[in-house]
Amino acid sequence: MTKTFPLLWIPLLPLLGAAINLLCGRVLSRRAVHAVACGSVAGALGVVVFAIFGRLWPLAWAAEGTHVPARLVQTAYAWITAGSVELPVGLVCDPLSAVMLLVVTLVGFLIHLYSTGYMAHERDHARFFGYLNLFTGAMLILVLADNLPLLFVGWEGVGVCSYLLIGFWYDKDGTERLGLANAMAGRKAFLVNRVGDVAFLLGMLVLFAATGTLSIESLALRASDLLLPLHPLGLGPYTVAGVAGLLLFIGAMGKSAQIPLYVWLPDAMAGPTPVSALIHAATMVTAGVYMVARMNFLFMLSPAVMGLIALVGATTALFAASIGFAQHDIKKVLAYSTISQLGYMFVAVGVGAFSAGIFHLFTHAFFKACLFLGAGAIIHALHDEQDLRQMGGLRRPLATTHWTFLVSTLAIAGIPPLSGFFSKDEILWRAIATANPALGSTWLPALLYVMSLAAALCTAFYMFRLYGLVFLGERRGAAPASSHGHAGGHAGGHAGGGHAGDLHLPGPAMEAPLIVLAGGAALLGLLGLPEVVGAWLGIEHINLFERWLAPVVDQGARLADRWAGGHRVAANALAESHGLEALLLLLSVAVAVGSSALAWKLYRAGPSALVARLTARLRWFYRLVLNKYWVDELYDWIIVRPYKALAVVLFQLIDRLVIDRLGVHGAARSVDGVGRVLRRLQTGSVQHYVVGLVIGVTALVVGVVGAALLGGGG
Amino acid sequence: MLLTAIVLLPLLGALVVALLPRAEERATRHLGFAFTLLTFAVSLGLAAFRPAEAGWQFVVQRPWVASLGIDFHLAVDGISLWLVLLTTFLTPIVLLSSYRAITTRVKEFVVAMLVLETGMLGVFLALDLFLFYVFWELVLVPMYLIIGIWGHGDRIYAALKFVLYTVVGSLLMLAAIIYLYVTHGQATGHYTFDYPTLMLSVWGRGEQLWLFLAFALAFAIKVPLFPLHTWLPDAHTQAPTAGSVVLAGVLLKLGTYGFLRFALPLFPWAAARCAPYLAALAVIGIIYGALVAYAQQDAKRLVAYSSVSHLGFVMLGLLAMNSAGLQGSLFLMLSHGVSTGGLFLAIGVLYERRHTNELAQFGGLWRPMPIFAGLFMVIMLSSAGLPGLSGFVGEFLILVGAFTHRLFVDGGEQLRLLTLPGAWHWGPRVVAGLAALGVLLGAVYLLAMFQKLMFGPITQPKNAELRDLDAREIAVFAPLVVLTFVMGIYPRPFLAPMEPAVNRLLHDFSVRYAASRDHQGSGVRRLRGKLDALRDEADQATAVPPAPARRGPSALPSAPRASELPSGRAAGVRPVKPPLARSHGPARGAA
Amino acid sequence: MSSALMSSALMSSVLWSNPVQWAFWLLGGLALLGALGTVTRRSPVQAALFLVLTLVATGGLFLVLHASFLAAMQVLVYAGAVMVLFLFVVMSVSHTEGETLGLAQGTLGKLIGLAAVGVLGHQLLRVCLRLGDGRSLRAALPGDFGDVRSLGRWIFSRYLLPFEAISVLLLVAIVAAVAITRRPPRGRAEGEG
Amino acid sequence: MVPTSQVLGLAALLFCIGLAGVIVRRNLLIVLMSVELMLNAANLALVGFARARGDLEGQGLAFLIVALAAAEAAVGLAIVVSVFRSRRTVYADEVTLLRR
Repeated sequence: MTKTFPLLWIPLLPLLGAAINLLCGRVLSRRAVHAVACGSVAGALGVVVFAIFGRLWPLAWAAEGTHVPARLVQTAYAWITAGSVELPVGLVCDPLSAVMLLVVTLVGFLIHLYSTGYMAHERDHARFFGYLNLFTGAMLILVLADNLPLLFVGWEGVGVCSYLLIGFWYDKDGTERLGLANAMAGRKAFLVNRVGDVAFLLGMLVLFAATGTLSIESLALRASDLLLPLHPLGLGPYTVAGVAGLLLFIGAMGKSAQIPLYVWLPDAMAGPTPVSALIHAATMVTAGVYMVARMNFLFMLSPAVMGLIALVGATTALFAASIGFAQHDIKKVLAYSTISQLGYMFVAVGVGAFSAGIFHLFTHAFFKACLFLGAGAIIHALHDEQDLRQMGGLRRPLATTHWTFLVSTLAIAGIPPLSGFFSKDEILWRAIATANPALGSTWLPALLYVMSLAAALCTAFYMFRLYGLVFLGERRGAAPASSHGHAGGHAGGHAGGGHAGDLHLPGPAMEAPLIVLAGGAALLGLLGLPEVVGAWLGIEHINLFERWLAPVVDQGARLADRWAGGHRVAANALAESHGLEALLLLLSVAVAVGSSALAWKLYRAGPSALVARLTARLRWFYRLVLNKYWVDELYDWIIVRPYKALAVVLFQLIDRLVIDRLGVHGAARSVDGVGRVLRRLQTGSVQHYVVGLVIGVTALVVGVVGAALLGGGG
Repeated sequence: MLLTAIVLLPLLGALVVALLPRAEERATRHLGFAFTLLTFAVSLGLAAFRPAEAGWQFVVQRPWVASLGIDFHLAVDGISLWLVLLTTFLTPIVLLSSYRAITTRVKEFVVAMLVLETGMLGVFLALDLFLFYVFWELVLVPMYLIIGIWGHGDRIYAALKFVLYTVVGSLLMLAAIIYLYVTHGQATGHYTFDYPTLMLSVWGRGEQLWLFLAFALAFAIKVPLFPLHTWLPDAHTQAPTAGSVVLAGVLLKLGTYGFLRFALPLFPWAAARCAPYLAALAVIGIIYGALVAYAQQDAKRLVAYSSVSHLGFVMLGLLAMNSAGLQGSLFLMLSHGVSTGGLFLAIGVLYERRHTNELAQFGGLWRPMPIFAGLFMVIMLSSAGLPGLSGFVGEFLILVGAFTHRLFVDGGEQLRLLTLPGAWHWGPRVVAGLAALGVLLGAVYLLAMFQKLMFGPITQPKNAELRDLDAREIAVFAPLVVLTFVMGIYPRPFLAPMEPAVNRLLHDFSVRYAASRDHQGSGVRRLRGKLDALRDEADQATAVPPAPARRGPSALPSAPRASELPSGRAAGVRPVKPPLARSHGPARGAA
Repeated sequence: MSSALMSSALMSSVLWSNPVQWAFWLLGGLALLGALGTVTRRSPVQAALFLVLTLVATGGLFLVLHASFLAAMQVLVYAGAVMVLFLFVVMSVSHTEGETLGLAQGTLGKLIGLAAVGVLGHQLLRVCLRLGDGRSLRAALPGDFGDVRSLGRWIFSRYLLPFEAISVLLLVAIVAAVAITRRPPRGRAEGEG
Repeated sequence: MVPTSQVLGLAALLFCIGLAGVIVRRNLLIVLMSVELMLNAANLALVGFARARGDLEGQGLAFLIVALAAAEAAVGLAIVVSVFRSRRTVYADEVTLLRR
């Protein structure tokens, strides 16, 4: 079920927009820049909608039941061809990428729109929108790519854009500390990502060496090669799928901020808030999850790696959520919550529930984007104030923001019937209902479930803490002097937004996206109702989302059955009983509601005395969490500093001393010495030369004569 | 004919310029620039190159010193094609960029640049070993002057270091060349320096080793390979911008080109013996260069070390000796020429304005000079190997080549150049893995440099009112940036002409390896028939090609059967079976 | 060395009855004496005089060897012109009398040189003496052997080119001498050549 | 009737004495004289050969050499004079312009 379709236009439009804005942005008017930026993404959105609902949907219907996924494809041109390397610029849109396309273009468009208001006063906004378009284009390439290197192009492209956007305020009104800090944050993000990317590169190399192809489709056809034994570093044997899978997953760790490569994401909050919403919540950071789902056949062939993925995901989810407790920076809280939610997604793909993972990605894109944009509105209103301790009581002045924020908070906390509930609960259920033959099939599910549930508990708690501290109670902290403006300073009135007291109220350009996203956060969950509900209502396949993705994401299971003899992660005995599912469903609801209520109670009117007492009691733990377990410091000490030291030492010791001083100059000096000695012979007095001459002649004569006499028999 | 024109035009220009009165600086500059442009225009005549053909094209061959069998023999194939174009493309840019930088002895400078161009082009085009050597040394003189006269700092030291380093190597090479000439003459009665002719004979293992080492030393110094690299940072740092650009852009490629064209195919057995060690040095260079670059305070020095790292990649690709690796290397040579050349130009722009390369002197330059920053960033990212820009294509192909490195020589025996004797056959994989680390480290120092220059607030008031690029400077950068994008997004036209030539070279390599494998001791053996004859048969994969045989009764063991030769695709990394499978235990369900 | 000469002389039997031989011995002895004097005298003047002795003696030897014209040339050109020239220069230059026989500095080098000369001489003598042995000379020579006419004819026919070359050389030498010795500051050319 | 061997031997002796003079003596004038001596010895040898072979080759050469010697003497003496003018000495080891 394959049709061709001019998919190239989807990434091309934003890229063109980027080109226009970056090349001649400074001569265009503000309005024109906005038009180009939003217009290009809107265009992409239009093409996507048409492609999916106009073309892909009918194909999918036609293919219903068969395992053949519906696909729209286009091969633009041959990209790299050398020897046996043949890489086309091939784009494919199947149900999986369709979901991503929708998320990227829709959320992307909304955030562009929002930015027109949020960055209204930015000095070089053209650069900002150029980067934003560039990012969208790269992300779309990543999603559409049909071979790994092309995916890698998008993969690193988004990395660069995030680098640029995080460091966008590279001189933050000339204040040294902030400016450099931003730039550093961007660099950190890029480098940590690069660590993952190198692993990704190696993964591609292993795959190519094993199968001779890097096209995702034909890789799926080479399952036999993927199961070949491999002896990395002579150890082993592992299968190609195992090694390659591990390497690719390390790449995903970097991109999707999983332990141990998550450290860049919190710092990435240095970027403008819309960037945090688009890149560091909705789209880029989910690329890792998407990639794992896209390569599901590969991962399904190595249960060990799947188990690792699930464990890393669960650990990250819990770990990050715990940090979320104690952060004072509103964006930092959201950042850690993002990391934690990404952890969920990896738990999902790790237990083979790819559709569940993508579903959570889908819903998360909406409510987390909404949360970030809401946070943006708040920061905007408070003149760049990000400290929770300075907020509170914003419920009434920022009504729209408040409601949308509340909806999203409920969604992420997992309160039914909002989207987050369904997606998260699906993951929890699949976590416990899946057996992994490589790792213990009994303890692993339980462990995963418990960790995820704990994470869910934390999530609900810190989200409501956040909500309480921001919106409830009374306004804390002095009203900042309105001279202290945000980036670029304030020139004249607000784009549609008015002033209430010392607050800038967000304009319609900023509120509309909030409302749309909140709507999505509220309703989209219905696309993926759990089977148990279907059982009650007597509807087969009630989980539309799973049904939609099945042809793509079940590929791995089929291959594993065929080639690995069913040695794969699969549903275990529990999976059958709807009773248990219902029970656990109620349990998670109880947990979510309970901890939300607790947080509400504690933070209804600012941090209550109880909180103070708790923190006092658990001081050490509090400090630990407050300082993010000192992971950054740890990395600094074991990686960054040694690296710098090594660099300097190598330069001074090897280059300067050993090679130059001893080697090169040594040789030079020895030659010089010889020269000094030889120069003695040049006395310049004629007679010495004559002596030399005579000696020479004599030698000759003696030789000749000797020869002659011998020859002459004398 | 075309090639003669390309090579001699700059020389002619040098003569004309030399005749101008010293006072006419503007005229001198314009005339020199015009001549380089003209050369570039003429070199565009290479568009008539037939990319599908593997052989020599545009051949020029007429006796030069007939009595010694020295010919004026120029020709171009898919390997040298782009290097020639790179040279003719870069030189005008360099001259244009030096308009404001070079104010003293303008005439001498222009002359030096023109002579330099002739030398470089000659090296890439010469097919006569003697002619090659002449051009090789011809390059040295103007570069020496450029560094020594128009350089900064202790330029004399740098220039001297550069010349001494290079001469030491090239003298050994000269000795080797003469040895080839004499032995070949004695064995065949045909005294010649002609490269294609010499390729029809193989030398015994014993002498191959020494000959290869002699050649390799000369080229390795030029590349520069790891322990021999210390001339580079000094030369780069002290040289004027134009010098640095040419040095990084073209001169370093002379070394890698020499390896590819001469050292490896002429002495395949010795090459196979030494390859693992060279590869080890290359990888050390990749990582070491990246590390040391990070420690630099001087922008130029930093970029110089980055060249060490990148050229390590190129060497690795060459030693992989398969289609992907070689094409990757060639591509990376071009890409490095463009991107690193661009980096030096950019630093030169800063030097013109502030007369320092100290990173600490800058910071926050994005605000005053956004255009500059933007262009700089593109070039920097390309140098960091960002996919979608030129750098990535080359590095990716090289890594693929090295990682899937295997080379059929004949029969069942497959030669692994990158495997240390006695070491497990994972050598290539590990080497490639370590090299991949270079991708990360590259980003580390480049981003650090970019941040120190562009980001953060402006610390020095002087930087606040720096001019952004003017039209001339944009004209200098624009071609480079455009090329960076084109090469990254649509590299195909660049790779297409390389493929046949590369496969041909691989084929020659394996035939000659097979011939010299069981030719212990010393002495010259002719390969009966021409390699081309072998090649044709090999390409149509028909009957057994004539065995390379010694003149006289005893013949060599039969040459590789055509089907096993790395002709066309088979040369490349396409696994007939997956190599991992073939190298590890039972290949379940492979192929 | 001279002992070697003696021995070879004794070997040839017919000598003692031969006046020509006597003349040869006499003149040869004189030549050697003059040569030794030239090299050993401290004052240039004396050395020059001894050199004259050698040259004249050599002229005599030429006569003995049937080279009458050369003998005349020898006496005229050498003993005459050249030596006069020498004496002129000596007079004009060396009021620095009494050179210590320069074994002061560079002694080692000179001693080595002398040793080399010794070896050289020994070798040459060995060759010469062997060479001469048993080789009987042509007794019968044309009557005009070596006189002006024969030699002149011979020179102007076959050796014309070298002869002309030599004459040019002489001219050049004269010019060179003038050029070298003229004082730069005052362009006054004084041809001491 | 003189045996050629004796003529050549005599010539050799003269030559060596001259050579010794060239080496040992410091006074450039005497060095020049020694050179004349050596040339003279050569002449003697040539004439001896002419006598032995009974043709005029040797004498012709000798004749040329005489002329050559004259020229050489002229130039050499000129040099000595100018050297003496410039640095007030005729001692070889004090004239070391050839150094450097």
